[in-house]
Amino acid sequence: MDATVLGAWVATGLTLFIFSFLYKDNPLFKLAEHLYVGVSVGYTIVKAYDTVIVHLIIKPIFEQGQISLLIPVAIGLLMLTRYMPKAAWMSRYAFAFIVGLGSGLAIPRTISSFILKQVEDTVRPLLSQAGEGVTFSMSLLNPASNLNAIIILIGVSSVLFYFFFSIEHSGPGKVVARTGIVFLMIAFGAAFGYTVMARMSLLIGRLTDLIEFSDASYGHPTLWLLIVTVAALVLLARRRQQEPPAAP
Amino acid sequence: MAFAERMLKIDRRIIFLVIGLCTLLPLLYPVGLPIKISPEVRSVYDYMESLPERSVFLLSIDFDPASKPELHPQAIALLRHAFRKDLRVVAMTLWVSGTGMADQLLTQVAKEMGKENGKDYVFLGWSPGGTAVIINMGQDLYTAFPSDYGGKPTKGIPVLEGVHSLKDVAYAISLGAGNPGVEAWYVFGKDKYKFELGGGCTGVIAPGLYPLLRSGQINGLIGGLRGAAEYESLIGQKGRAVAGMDAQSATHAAIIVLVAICNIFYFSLRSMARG
Amino acid sequence: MIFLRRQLPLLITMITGLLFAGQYYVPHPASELLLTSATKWLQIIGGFALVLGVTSLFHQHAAKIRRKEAGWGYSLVLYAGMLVTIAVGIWASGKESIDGAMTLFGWIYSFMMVPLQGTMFAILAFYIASAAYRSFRARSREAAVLLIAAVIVMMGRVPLGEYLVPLSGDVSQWILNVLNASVRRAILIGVSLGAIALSFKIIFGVERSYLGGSKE
Amino acid sequence: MSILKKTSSCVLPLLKHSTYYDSGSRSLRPCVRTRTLLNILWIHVWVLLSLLPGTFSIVFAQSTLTVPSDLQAMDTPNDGGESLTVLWAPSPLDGPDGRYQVLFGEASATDPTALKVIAEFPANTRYVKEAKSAWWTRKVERTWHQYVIRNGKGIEMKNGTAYTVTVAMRKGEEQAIGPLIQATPSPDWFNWNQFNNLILALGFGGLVFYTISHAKRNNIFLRRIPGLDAVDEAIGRATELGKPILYLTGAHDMSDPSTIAAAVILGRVAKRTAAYETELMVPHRDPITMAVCQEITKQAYLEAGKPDLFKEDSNFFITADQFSYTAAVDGIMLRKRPAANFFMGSYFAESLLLTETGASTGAIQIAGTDSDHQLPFFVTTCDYTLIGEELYAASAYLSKEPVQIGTLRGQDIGKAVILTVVMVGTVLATIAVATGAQWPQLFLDLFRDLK
Repeated sequence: MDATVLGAWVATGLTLFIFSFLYKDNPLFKLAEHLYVGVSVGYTIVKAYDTVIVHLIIKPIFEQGQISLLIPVAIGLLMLTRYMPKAAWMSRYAFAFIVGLGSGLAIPRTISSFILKQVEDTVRPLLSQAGEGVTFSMSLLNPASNLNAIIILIGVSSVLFYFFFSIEHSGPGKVVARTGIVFLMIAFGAAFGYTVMARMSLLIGRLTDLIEFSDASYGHPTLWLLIVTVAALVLLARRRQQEPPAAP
Repeated sequence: MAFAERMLKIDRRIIFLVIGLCTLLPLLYPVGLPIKISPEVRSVYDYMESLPERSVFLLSIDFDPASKPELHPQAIALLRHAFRKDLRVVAMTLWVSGTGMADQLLTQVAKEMGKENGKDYVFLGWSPGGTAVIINMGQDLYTAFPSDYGGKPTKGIPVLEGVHSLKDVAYAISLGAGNPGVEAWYVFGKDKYKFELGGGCTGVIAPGLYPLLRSGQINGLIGGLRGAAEYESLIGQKGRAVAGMDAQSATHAAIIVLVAICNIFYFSLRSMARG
Repeated sequence: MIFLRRQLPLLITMITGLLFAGQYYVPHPASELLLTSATKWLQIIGGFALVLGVTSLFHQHAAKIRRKEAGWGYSLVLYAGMLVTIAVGIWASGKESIDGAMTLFGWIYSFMMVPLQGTMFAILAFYIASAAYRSFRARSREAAVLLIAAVIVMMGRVPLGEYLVPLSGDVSQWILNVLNASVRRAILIGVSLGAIALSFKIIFGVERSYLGGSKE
Repeated sequence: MSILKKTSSCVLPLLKHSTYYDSGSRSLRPCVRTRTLLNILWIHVWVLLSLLPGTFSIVFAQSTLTVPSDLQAMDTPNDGGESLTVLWAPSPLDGPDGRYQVLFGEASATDPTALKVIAEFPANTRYVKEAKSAWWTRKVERTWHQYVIRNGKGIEMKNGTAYTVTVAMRKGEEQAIGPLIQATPSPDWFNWNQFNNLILALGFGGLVFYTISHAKRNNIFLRRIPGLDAVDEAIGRATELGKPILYLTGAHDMSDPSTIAAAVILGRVAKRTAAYETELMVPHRDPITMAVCQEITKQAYLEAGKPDLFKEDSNFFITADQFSYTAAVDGIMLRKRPAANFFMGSYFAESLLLTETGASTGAIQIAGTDSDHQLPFFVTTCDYTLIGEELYAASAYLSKEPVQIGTLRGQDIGKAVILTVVMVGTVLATIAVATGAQWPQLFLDLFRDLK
């Protein structure tokens, strides 16, 4: 049998096993799920070995004599002491280095990209130059228009205010906080719509594959395996009925 | 039990069936509704169009198979466009489990467009460290990736001639499904090394990238399968994304109807309880 | 001993943190060289971190098999899947394809890992549909606003919606580009302030949970 | 800030080995080194010659063109070296039909013909104002021209080596070449453009430590989080119905701040359940989190004065696996039908599977998470949701721990500052547009991201 054809059968089978969870949690799903974890962990290990050990450590050290790379190797090895209770404290050096480096790198870059840049773009003139005079552009569709600049300003400030914790939301503050929550909900709505879109796309992708694999050139794996899966589910359900119910 | 209450208690597997059919039927019998192009996708396309021949185009494939249906079509459309424009393509991934997929799709599109590995494109593979890889590439591409995916030393590969670091990249696009992804490429890459950056992402994270789009931190955004479909229509080579758009329409319609029914029942139950 | 176990790690964090925060402001090649080597190191250490993550999973399932806990057979499947993948992976020297030909490692990747991972998340589509019918209710005014915005975006992002209600495309575009962007921006600023505060607390040893065993 | 400006313009040139040659009208800067005095002399002679029409061969015909005036070439400030910057004053002839050329060559070149044209652009482009720069590093007016020469594309500069640069104006066949100027690229030790970034970092860092130490000594007001009232209500209802309460702490381990917050809030919930004698169930995904939560629950029962009601197995471990855990918790919801479900901490795709089942059993559901990708689902399926930072605030409010409260306070002040900057900035930017005034830029530049 051709490797691709066999692959089509395996892929189809595993896809259907996972989909069987929709009916209920069952051994076929658990099998596929654990296989998934196993295979992806194995994959990660192989990739880490090949990329890190072979290409980033062994080759540079032995072929180019970059002895200094032994330092990160030592730090990395220290990290693995976490699983030896007596020496576990040594792993702290590794974490101290990584976390310190990460925090240090983060501070100026976060200020630059997520605070200054964002503030800079929010601070926009509420009037725009048109020839000699100044005008107020009303177009909602142009995100850079003055009207939208005002809306963005209101949105940013009211949401920032909503997440103020040292001021009571009362009086005029209450109005601002209410505006903030309306803005928040609209943004969550947009995220909701987009997430629905994303999940549906995933389903579309999987079904496209299943349709592709139902082709005669593969020997109709989708059809046959669907029958097998359903039969297995029925069988399993029968067997469970005969067993005494397990204690909760 | 009231009708509404009974209806709300129906077995959810019936709903599963409805949504399954809404996806399956349009895939089998497509209608082909027209797709409107949004400005954020168009700006990616226009920028690619404006690049001179043999410019360096970096495609970072930062997703894993879980997001394949959304981002794989985007990658294919972008690669087709880049090869057609005769750009020098440098591909890589920051997500370990995306490596095989990236390799496969690059080989496939290159073969289809008659491009040669090493001369027209190179696949650098994966390297751990996430953001550290980006910084390191900005400093020196050859220390970040001493060898390409096939194990060949990156120094001396013809397609990388004159490329020392990210500063020599004309346009980079990160197709991100999470972290590290588009944001990381901005913060640790473009911010300092000054190349133009575009983004492609899954639907889940797309809304979060709009502030970066507004401020010009990324010059365009391809969001989800819909974005991929737009890009496919722009380059005039329809693929999986356009094919999936009808199913997408049907499922969205189904969800909207379901939400509407849910709320009708909910409010009728509530008014009954009060009355 | 307390110095070695407690103070020294905190000192390392402080020095590396300050050094690399300061590095940002120094354009001199010497400082750039420092950054290059440090990120190179991080790449290597990142590889070890992956192993660390994997090891805990290893332990968990090993314990399950040893104790023959319920469902230990599945743990065995997990192990088998992992070992076979590692074996064929090393055999193929970590390559899914060599000169365009798929290796056995590539086969496992394409026909097992890709469909499994893809499908795990595709089942969520069904749950969204079921939740849409059973629980996406406008319980409050806020939830109502959310649902309306969601419906508009769902309409505006698919051809059918734009076909039925031509305005929906522009409106959803506006929601995303203006309303959504402003909220995300405010959240981004808030979260960034939190992240910077946390980074400072880590560098100066106020926050130490990353060292583990906070009781010592 | 004026001090800042002074230091930047005076200290910087001292730090580096750049040389400024002003071609006449502007006086030499005090910091200029004198080691190449001869060159200056030569250039001045050359400038004089070139200004006499017809006497020097480079200026063609009876030119209407003038050489670029006030030409300056120097090491590009605030960079890593291997780059030069050329500045020159605008000319009345700047228009789309005229063009500027930048010429570059080795230091030994004494004749413009030995130089290479490395850039040519329309005369009304490349202004200082187009390049992002701040007033505290700017040396010339915003209306001047600026060109930055960088390595690459046939240019190979080395730090510490002098090069000759000039700018020519061209219109049709005519060409007017400016004086030849030498400059030496060199790397710098501080990027003054990012000075505002540094000040903000130090300011905010200092603020956080101040507020933390302040919180240790004083009582800091935190507003009451409305979600916490909802928590009490839900427990009350469970008691009325005589049904248990389900509490989840999320997907992450104890190293994640959201899990810590969830554990703190669990303490509060446990205290209430102890007081009302309601059953509490806390299924876990992480053994260490379970151990910590067990302690917290025990303590809560002790504080409520009902240690005998505490059950060791109210906290229990299910599995670390995402979907197996979800299936098990869904099973508990369907069998035990808790009257209130709490989802605190960090969640992923399983959130919807959990809350949907919970909603179908009619339980009151309260969520609190910083996983923004799951928030929309929590908001629509739960009765009350603590959004993002509210989770931390609730935990700080309950725990009264100074570090938490102080940090929250510091962030609040940070937000207030940003809010003020945005408001004031918008007003100033509008004034700038309406009146054409330049001074608002003095404030606006402080909050721009500059490199």
